[in-house]
Amino acid sequence: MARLSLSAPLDVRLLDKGLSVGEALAAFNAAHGEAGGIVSFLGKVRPDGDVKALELSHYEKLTLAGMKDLAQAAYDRFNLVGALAWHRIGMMRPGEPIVLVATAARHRRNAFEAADYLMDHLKSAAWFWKRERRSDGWHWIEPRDRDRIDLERWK
Amino acid sequence: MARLSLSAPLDVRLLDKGLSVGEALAAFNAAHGEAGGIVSFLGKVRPDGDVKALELSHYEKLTLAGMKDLAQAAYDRFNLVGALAWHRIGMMRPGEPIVLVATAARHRRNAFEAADYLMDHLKSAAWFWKRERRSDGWHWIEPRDRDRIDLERWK
Amino acid sequence: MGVRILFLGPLRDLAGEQEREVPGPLDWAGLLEAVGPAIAEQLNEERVNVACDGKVMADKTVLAARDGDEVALLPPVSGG
Amino acid sequence: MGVRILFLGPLRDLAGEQEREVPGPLDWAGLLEAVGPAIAEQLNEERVNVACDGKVMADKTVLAARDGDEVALLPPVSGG
Repeated sequence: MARLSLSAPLDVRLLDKGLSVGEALAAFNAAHGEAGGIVSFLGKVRPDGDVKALELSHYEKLTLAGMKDLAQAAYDRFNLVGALAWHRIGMMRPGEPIVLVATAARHRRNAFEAADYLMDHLKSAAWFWKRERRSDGWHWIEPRDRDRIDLERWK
Repeated sequence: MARLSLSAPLDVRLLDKGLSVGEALAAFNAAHGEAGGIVSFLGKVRPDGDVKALELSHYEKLTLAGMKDLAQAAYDRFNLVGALAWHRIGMMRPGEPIVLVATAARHRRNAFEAADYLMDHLKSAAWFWKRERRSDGWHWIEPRDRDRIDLERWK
Repeated sequence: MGVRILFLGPLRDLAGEQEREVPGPLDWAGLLEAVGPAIAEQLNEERVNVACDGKVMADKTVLAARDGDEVALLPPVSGG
Repeated sequence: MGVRILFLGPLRDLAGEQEREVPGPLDWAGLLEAVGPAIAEQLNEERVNVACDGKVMADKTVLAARDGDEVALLPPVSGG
């Protein structure tokens, strides 16, 4: 398959359409040959009962810049050799990817913690707003208490 | 690309040659459309100074069966919808994959913990023996204290 | 060219519009008045942030937007 | 057809061979004698396991292998 070109060490993107997970991870893996461990997380729209669609909106002037700062913070804190953080915006259907992060480090513990850290922050400290369409219309999704607790772990 | 066929919910393999990470993860992702979160870990031979090659040996009668039990234990303990655990045996060069695990769950915390759990056990509680060839010959790798500490976390 | 007020996420539904232009300069009191009581109530909550000219304000009550600035009203986020 | 003793990982180097066949039956004392002093010393360490017929023994000292059995000597592992 055609090899995707990633920017190294940090590749951060806002995507307005689908993403090819296998291709992205193959490219990330190839870009970080020197890493002993690579962790990835893929978040998808859960086909929960009644959910027909999900929409993610963002704020042009803050969202991508904030994601870049976040990736840099993870890079520094966990001694990474590389990180990828891609986030969808716009309309998605159940089963579609919303977010993909990948982290590369010499040792696996750092790669695991960095991916966890990135996800906790993308969930509840990045400039995204999410709403779901159910049979009775659109509903905005409030951050859950659990998400705030997860975030506290890194403070 | 041709789609790899995985067994669900658990796909456990011993591989005597290279593995295509992107293809495996694309197939795992496709096999678990209902999962909200998918975590993967890829471990590679680190190109550390003097290491020319790495050899992993196993014991036919125990290794694969033990990996299957481990995947089942992770599946039950973390409420997974699927897991993949592939481990190389034989001779590898720096940069080559040694191990790939992937976990799919409704919630991301479970997927993260299950991947971490699988790796800690594959590192120091599965029937593999590892040796490295350096310029002065072959050296067997002893488990590190850190690996034992990691394993204790799950007890 | 005045001050553009942007309503993000659920505030967009509450405002019934995505953005509104008001004459500058605009301070905190002026903002609360310009957006109406429902949004003003939200703005008074700590968890709602305000960005002026692409920067999130540490203290939103010292807002001092001038003509040409963009003031974004940022409710609690939910990503990933 | 006797009892096959398999040397795994670093024990293979210590034994200078991958496997050896000895006449059955084979108990713990017989095993220690069959493998020689260097390997016997390793076997006496708690972290070295023994599998008989594909099953890891909870107490290796009760070994009772018969002709046709495979006895595997398993030093500490290091995977991934």
